[in-house]
Amino acid sequence: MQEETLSPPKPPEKKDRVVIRFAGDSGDGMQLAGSRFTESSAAFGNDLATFPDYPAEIRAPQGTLAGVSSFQVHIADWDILTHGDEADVLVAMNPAALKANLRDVVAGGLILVNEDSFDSRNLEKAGYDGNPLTDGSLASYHVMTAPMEKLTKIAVAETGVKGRSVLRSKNFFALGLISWMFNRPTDPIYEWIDKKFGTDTPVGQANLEAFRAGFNFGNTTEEFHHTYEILPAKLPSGTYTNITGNQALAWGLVAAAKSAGLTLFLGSYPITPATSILEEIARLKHFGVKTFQAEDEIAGVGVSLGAAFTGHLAVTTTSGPGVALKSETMSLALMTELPLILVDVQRAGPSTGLPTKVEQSDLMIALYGRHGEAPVPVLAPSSPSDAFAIAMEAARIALKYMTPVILLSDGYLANGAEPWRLPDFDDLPAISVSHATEPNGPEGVFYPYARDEVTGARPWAIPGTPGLEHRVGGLEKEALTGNVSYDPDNHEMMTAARAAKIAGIANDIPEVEVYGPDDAKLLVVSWGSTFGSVRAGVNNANRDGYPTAHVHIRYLNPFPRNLEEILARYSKVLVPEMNRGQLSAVLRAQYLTPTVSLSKVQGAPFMATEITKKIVELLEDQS
Amino acid sequence: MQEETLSPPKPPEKKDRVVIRFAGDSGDGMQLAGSRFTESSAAFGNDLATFPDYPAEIRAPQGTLAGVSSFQVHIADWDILTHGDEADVLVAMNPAALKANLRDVVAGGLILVNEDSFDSRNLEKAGYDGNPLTDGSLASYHVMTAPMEKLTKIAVAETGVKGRSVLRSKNFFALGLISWMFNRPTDPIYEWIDKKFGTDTPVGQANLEAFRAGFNFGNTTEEFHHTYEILPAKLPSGTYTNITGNQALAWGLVAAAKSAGLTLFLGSYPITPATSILEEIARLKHFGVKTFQAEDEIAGVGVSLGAAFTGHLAVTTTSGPGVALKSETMSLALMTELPLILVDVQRAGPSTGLPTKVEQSDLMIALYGRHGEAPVPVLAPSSPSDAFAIAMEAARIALKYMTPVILLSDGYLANGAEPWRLPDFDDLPAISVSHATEPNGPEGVFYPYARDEVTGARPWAIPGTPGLEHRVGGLEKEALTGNVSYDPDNHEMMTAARAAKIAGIANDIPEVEVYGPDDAKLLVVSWGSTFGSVRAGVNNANRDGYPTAHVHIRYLNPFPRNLEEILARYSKVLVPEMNRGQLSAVLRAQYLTPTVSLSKVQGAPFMATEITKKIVELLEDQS
Amino acid sequence: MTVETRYTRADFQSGQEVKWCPGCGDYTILASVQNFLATLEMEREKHVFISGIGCSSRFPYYMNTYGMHSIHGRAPAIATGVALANPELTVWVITGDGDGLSIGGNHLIHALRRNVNLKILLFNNQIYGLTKGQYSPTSEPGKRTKTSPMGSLDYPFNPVSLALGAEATFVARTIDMDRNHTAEMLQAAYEHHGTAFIEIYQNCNVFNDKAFQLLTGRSERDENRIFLEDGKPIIFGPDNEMGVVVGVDGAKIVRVEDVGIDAIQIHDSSRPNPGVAFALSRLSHGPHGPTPLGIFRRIQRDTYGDLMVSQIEAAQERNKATSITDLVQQHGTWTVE
Amino acid sequence: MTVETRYTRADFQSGQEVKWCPGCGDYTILASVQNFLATLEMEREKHVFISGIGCSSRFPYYMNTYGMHSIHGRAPAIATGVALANPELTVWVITGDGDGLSIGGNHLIHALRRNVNLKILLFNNQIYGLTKGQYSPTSEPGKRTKTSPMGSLDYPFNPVSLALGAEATFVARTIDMDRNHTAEMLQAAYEHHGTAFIEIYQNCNVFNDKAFQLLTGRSERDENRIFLEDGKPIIFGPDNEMGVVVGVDGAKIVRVEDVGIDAIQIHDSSRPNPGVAFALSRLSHGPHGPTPLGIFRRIQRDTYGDLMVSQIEAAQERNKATSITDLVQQHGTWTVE
Ligand SMILES: Cc1ncc(C[n+]2csc(CCOP(=O)(O)OP(=O)(O)O)c2C)c(N)n1
Ligand SMILES: Cc1ncc(C[n+]2csc(CCOP(=O)(O)OP(=O)(O)O)c2C)c(N)n1
Ligand code: SF4
Ligand code: SF4
Ligand SMILES: [Mg+2]
Ligand SMILES: [Mg+2]
Repeated sequence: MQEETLSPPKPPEKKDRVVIRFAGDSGDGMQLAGSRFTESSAAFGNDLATFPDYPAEIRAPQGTLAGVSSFQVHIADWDILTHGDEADVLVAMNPAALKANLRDVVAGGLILVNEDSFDSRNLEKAGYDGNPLTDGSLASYHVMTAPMEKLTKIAVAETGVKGRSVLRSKNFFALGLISWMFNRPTDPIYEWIDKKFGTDTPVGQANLEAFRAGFNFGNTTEEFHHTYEILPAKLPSGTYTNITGNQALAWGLVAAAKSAGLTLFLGSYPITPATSILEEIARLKHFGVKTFQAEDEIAGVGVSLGAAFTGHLAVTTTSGPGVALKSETMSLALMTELPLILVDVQRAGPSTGLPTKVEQSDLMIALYGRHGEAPVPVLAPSSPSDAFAIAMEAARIALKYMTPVILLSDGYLANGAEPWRLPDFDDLPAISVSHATEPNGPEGVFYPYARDEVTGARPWAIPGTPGLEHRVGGLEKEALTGNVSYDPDNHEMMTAARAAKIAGIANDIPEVEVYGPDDAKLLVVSWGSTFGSVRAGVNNANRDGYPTAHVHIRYLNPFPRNLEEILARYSKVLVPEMNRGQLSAVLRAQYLTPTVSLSKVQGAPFMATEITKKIVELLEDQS
Repeated sequence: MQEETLSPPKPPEKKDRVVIRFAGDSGDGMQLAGSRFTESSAAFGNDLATFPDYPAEIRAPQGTLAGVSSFQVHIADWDILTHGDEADVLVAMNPAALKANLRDVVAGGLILVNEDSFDSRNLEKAGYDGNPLTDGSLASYHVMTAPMEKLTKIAVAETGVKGRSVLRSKNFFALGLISWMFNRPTDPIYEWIDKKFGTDTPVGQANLEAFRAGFNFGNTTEEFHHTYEILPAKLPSGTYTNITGNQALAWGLVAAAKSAGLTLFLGSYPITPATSILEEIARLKHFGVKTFQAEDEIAGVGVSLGAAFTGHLAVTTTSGPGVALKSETMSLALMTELPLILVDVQRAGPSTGLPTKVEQSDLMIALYGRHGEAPVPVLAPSSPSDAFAIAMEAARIALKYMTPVILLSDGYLANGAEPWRLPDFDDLPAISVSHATEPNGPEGVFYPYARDEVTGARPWAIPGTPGLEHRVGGLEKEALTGNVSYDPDNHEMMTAARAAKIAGIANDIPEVEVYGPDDAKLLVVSWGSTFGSVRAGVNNANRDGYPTAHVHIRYLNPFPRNLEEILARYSKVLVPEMNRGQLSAVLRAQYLTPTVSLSKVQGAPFMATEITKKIVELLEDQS
Repeated sequence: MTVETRYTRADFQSGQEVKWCPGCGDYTILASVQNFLATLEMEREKHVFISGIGCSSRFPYYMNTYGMHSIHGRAPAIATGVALANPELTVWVITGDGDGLSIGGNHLIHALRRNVNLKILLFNNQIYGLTKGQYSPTSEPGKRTKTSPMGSLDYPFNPVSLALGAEATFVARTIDMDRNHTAEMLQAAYEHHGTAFIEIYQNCNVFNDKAFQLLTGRSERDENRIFLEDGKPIIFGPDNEMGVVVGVDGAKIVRVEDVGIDAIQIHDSSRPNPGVAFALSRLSHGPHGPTPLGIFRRIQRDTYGDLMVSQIEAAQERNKATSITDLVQQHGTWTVE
Repeated sequence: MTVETRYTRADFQSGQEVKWCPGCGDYTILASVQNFLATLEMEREKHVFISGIGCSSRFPYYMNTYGMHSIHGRAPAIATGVALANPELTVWVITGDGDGLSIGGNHLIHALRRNVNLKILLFNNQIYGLTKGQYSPTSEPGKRTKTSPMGSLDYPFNPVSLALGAEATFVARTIDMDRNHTAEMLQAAYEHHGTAFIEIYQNCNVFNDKAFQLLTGRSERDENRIFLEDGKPIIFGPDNEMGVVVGVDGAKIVRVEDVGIDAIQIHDSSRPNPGVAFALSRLSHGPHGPTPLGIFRRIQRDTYGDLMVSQIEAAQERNKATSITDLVQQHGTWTVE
């Protein structure tokens, strides 16, 4: 601590939004620093959106590009939609973190560097020829450096933490410094450290001291006059929690089971980025939920199908490779007409692809990845908190229509957090389910394939119910009896009945709403986690004088019933997707709409500016 | 034998085509009777097409509808395209066979019945209340009966065949009778019996005697004056063999391997109706081929991928459920850019569906059934013999472009036979392949992901080659080096490169040819085994004054490069498919063509009349 | 016994036509199972039969109980879901040597180690019946079939050894033609709390006829059936002249008179260590000579289902805050006015 | 030996950055394998490493040989294709307890029974490392992980027992930290013609640290490592005071002085009957006490690949008509003028 440099801080610069990215080696604790910063911002009343970005699943060697881990948080005083395109502030704990993230920093942005790590060894590992801190290559940024390691060492000297562990606390140093710069409350951090480590343990004390040192370093060092203030967000009044998509999805499933009066059963096999749904639900045994970590994905969906047959609300969670493996069993679920939810938290493919990166490229396999004529409903949440509602909706449809349902989330939603204004949980949509208890045919006969006149669903008679004994299976079923039938007309009729049942769901879901001005010539259609960036991009376009409408689709099969009519209203339809145009192709096939696809396949979400740019380009193109 | 009824036969009625269906219990040997009849017709020089139709895979109880097995043959004196829509002649060995097949007999058609089987037990098993032979319900047909069992018993009395085996020969009795009616040569039958059983064995003798008895019964029984003569077909001159689709496919793969100078490797798991490809190739070990019956479909494609990595021409064969299971490994083949052919002999789905029945409903899973952006070439043969050429073409593309390829056959093609005019096997298209042997980068470096400038293919360096050691895998690859890369731009670039490679194949395949008159307003687009019925339907329409064009697509991804331009020429485009409009949807998405789908999902091929009817309907509809 | 049973065989017949080939061993097993279930007090609606694909897997269609004819190889997984969803049910898995040991091998061994409460009946006819006669993972080496015209190159599994290697708690073997023995094994499996695995030799008279001739033929069977009976010395043969000893070199067949009756192994299926059961399983590899029939192993171990229930109960005991509001509250909330 | 070897370890290093956590046991195994390969005459380009997915499965990237980092669980199948396509190659399979025993269990047991010429190294860290610490099929019951917060309910496999039950011809176990023993096992596997299966205990210091402490800790290891050495009595302990006997009740650990050295089992991995090997595998179930290390079983049986080659050769000997024209001719043709 250098007492002699003490000088009064400059008045804070007011900003209504700022995007901060913490980046360092995967061992540097950046996720922790980022999420603590997020929590204290939330406590302060800001609106926020986050985007954690891990390296490959495996721990990469320290100091390399492959090992860089980052956490971005967008904080604002108004309702925000994305985690932010470019970072206003980058905290770079080492040269690799700087190199990997520099391209995302706005010109003129602030870069806060841990100078101790810029030695020749680390520079070389990051692939730098020279030292960017000194070679002038960062001229267009505002660079500040702090000897974070040195100061952390000093700060924790008295705490009893020794050896290599000493430097573990440097993320708290960085967190302290940034907290000071952004006027964050320190109490939430202190409390968390206390709860997590206890302030009387060496580790707890070390983190506390490092945090304080960082905070004070900002406060006391002349260089760090550059502080910001972000006012509390003007979020609508209400109670909030901060939630990731996977968490919200897990809770939505639990809520759906409660609402339906069923036991939740989750059969799954771990896979990034879906695993944390299983982990979250496994913690909730006091809710009576059952989780089963299967030997593989096929068994995961298989046990769930067995549980569905036996009357539970059955779910299986996975990502792309697992969707491929579950295809055959999904087809059986479809033929046996049992309710079953498959959650696909999409990641970048094909094959193992980029397992920790985001993509929306499983739409086609969700719609068409089964042999034979095998339609299933497909739903996608638009934000982390929407995953709660979509999970409930998937359950409602599966149970009401006796059908497997695919829920397409993605890695961005799954790990990204946002403040969620809590609904009234006592007033959630009721899901009514009844297991058959009585014969439904003449003379006490039970017809397992008799269909409800409205929904087309067959009755759900579960093992243990006297008098309704019956067999289901994967061979074509005779209408009504469900017996095996090789009759040609029956097969055609049943194929049509299965298709009609799914198509009919269009009458039971909300119409889509058009956002934007009435005079818009261009319509942007999006789905899934791109909602925030697309909406922001559309807002920008409208602000800049390009009237643009936006429709966001949460139901991908069947489509909302008013979609066709809406598409027909616009001369241009832009479909931005993190794939090579999958929804775009489906819209063309279904409605013959001449869509324009905007594709991004970089394992990273859209930036709002990319959307705006394309809108402008299309609207200026008079051809 | 009733000598006293001898009377001179009436002069045979001349016909240019006839469709005969042999139907009986699955134990009755109908497939055998049908195929022997086919062979002797082929020997006689008729053109022909066949359609065997088995019951479910399992032996059903004798005499029931579920157990009915049939074999239809269409013989003609001119080039025919289908196995025939409706049967002119039905041989019904029992009441169930009559009941199951009656709907397919033309009004006024001939029904030849084994009267001995029409007892009350069998009638009841078939679900008849009365006896159709006597209750007048067959009034609109020409019904003839023969006491086939009684006469067979008598015929074989001296042969030493005993007990239940006696009646086994009754199919030969029926065959003899039909052979007489249609003036078939008897020698091919005698020869076959001799070769198969020896004429000195009891079984051989029994079959021979039963056949003679049937033939003579026709010759001698007054009632059987009704004989037909079909002149030899005016097939183009050449050497012919009679071949099923699965056989042709097997041979095409063997020929492709020979042509490429590679060892053929087939890893597979039995599944109807694909199994006989494995069985056929397993017989051909003297060709140096390797076959491997794996523990499941995933292993089947896995061993093949390993063989592909090691330099073999690798193939895996299956049907719908297996395609689903192989999806994840196909995605790996795509990422590792290795040549691998997946043959899908389609059957009726979804799930286990109708495993012995035909359908074309795997087009979507072939095109889109992989997670991520994962395009692969898809090809489909149009007839049994075309399967030979398509198999060679699939191999050429896989090897030239270093890509997995899907070959979509179907159960109708697979088991149906037709005369195949043999190509000059010494003059088959050459497939040139070279395994990399030298480094392709600077300073002796080997770049496994350097791309050929024209094809976009990467080099195929196989284990054992010194100096080219390298690793492949399912994670995204860095261009050139093939190292793992998490770089966002690289991922986008590689995704595009993989897509461009497949799209580029359009420049290396023939354009489609338009069949039909220049003034046609309507275009029919078909794919796969419907070729024959569709072409016949189109011919009928043109004959009846409805000018109609026809395009048959053998390359489903990428489409032939002139397809778009052709589609644009017609005001109406009809797409008949044995599914609910899959190709139709793809054409709409790709070209925004307002196609009309004609769908049949009955586990049975189209009839030409169904096509014609739809054409007429569309052309008469002026709306 | 003179207890009135509540059911007859007919109560377990579904009325669907049975569609196996005439003479197939599956008929015999179907009858044995139906007869056996009729002897139980257990209500009919509590039996669930889950099968995969194969001739044998058609079985559930013929049972007037709950059932699912699922997809190839996946029955143990699906049945696990059934058993965990409702512990009151008796869940039977019907599978074949192809369905259960080829494509479904993984699910089978995992069900066994987990000790889910399932009764697994594996109909071993040493062939793929439904697809018309290809060799299976239990076919003898060198077997000629259409996919192995020069003979199979595969070395077969010994299903009993495999099950024991996979930590099975109950492993038995019986044969279709011996209905009494089959009934006994069914009874024992039914009583076993945990995964019970029974290999049932089943004759496919169309594609692999007489595969079990040595064990069923009148003149051969006495020499070749080694019945394992708890507490009894393992002796066999027309005059019980043969026996089994277990020693430092595994299990061996001996003449009783050569070693004396005291040296003969006394069977005990309840040994915690599966070593002896495994040794006994190695006396035969396919029915090509003297072959043990009976219960190789039967031990108690917690079932997966019971453990699952007790964890849930413990969790519910400990944490009664089970509204979604509680969940959110514990996660942390804040309020905007 | 003074033979010049043609390679050094560096020849087998691919130059790709090794990306395991610092301190991971995988580094040690990588070094052992690279060092071992450098001692061989076999050309580098003839080694092929096929792996699935997992931390361990990253292995091929670090080997300057041919390799494929394939998909989860499928390495044994893919490697089978490699081995059958070119019998001259030495094909190594690298897998983990999740990759090889959970999702890939079926391919593993089928490779073992077929005796394909593969060297399978299963890195058993009793955890899913790559996905950040869920329990695996070898985790101890009750293990708490994020997917089993109240403890795992699964009863684990004993990989050696499972392999023996699956008809493996070569089964061994070693441990990352004992490089000499690892090298010995690699050499034996390399020499084995057929499927060689080695379970390698591997420490995951991030998610399951010290799982093998009993076998590696300075103060514990002597009491707990039971080295199996052919021709020698199976004794162990700091003073070789403990030993193993095999009898009518399986294998047991005894004090040597209690039974006398002559009663102690002499190890013989070449016994045709796997009964004793199986019994030895039951001495431990996970490294929670005295644990055998070494070769449990090593027998010769025809390999699938050799049989395949000889069938093809026999067919080619018998039928020399191998043009497509011959094929068609044999099928039968006719001519239209
Ligand atoms: C995914 C899949 N693969 C393959 C098949 C084809 N198939 C059906 S049953 C069967 C083997 C049956 O053998 P087994 O289990 O021994 O039964 P069995 O007919 O002998 O009773 C096969 C390969 C299928 N239906 N599904
Ligand atoms: C089809 C599929 N399912 C799941 C995953 C996720 N996954 C990757 S590795 C792994 C488990 C790895 O455990 P193990 O084989 O023991 O390897 P370790 O990391 O412990 O070395 C899982 C579940 C995947 N990549 N692919
Ligand atoms: S094929 Fe064999 S197993 Fe199948 S029903 Fe017929 S006899 Fe039985
Ligand atoms: S997670 Fe465990 S197994 Fe994986 S690299 Fe790290 S220490 Fe090794
Ligand atoms: Mg079988
Ligand atoms: Mg592991």
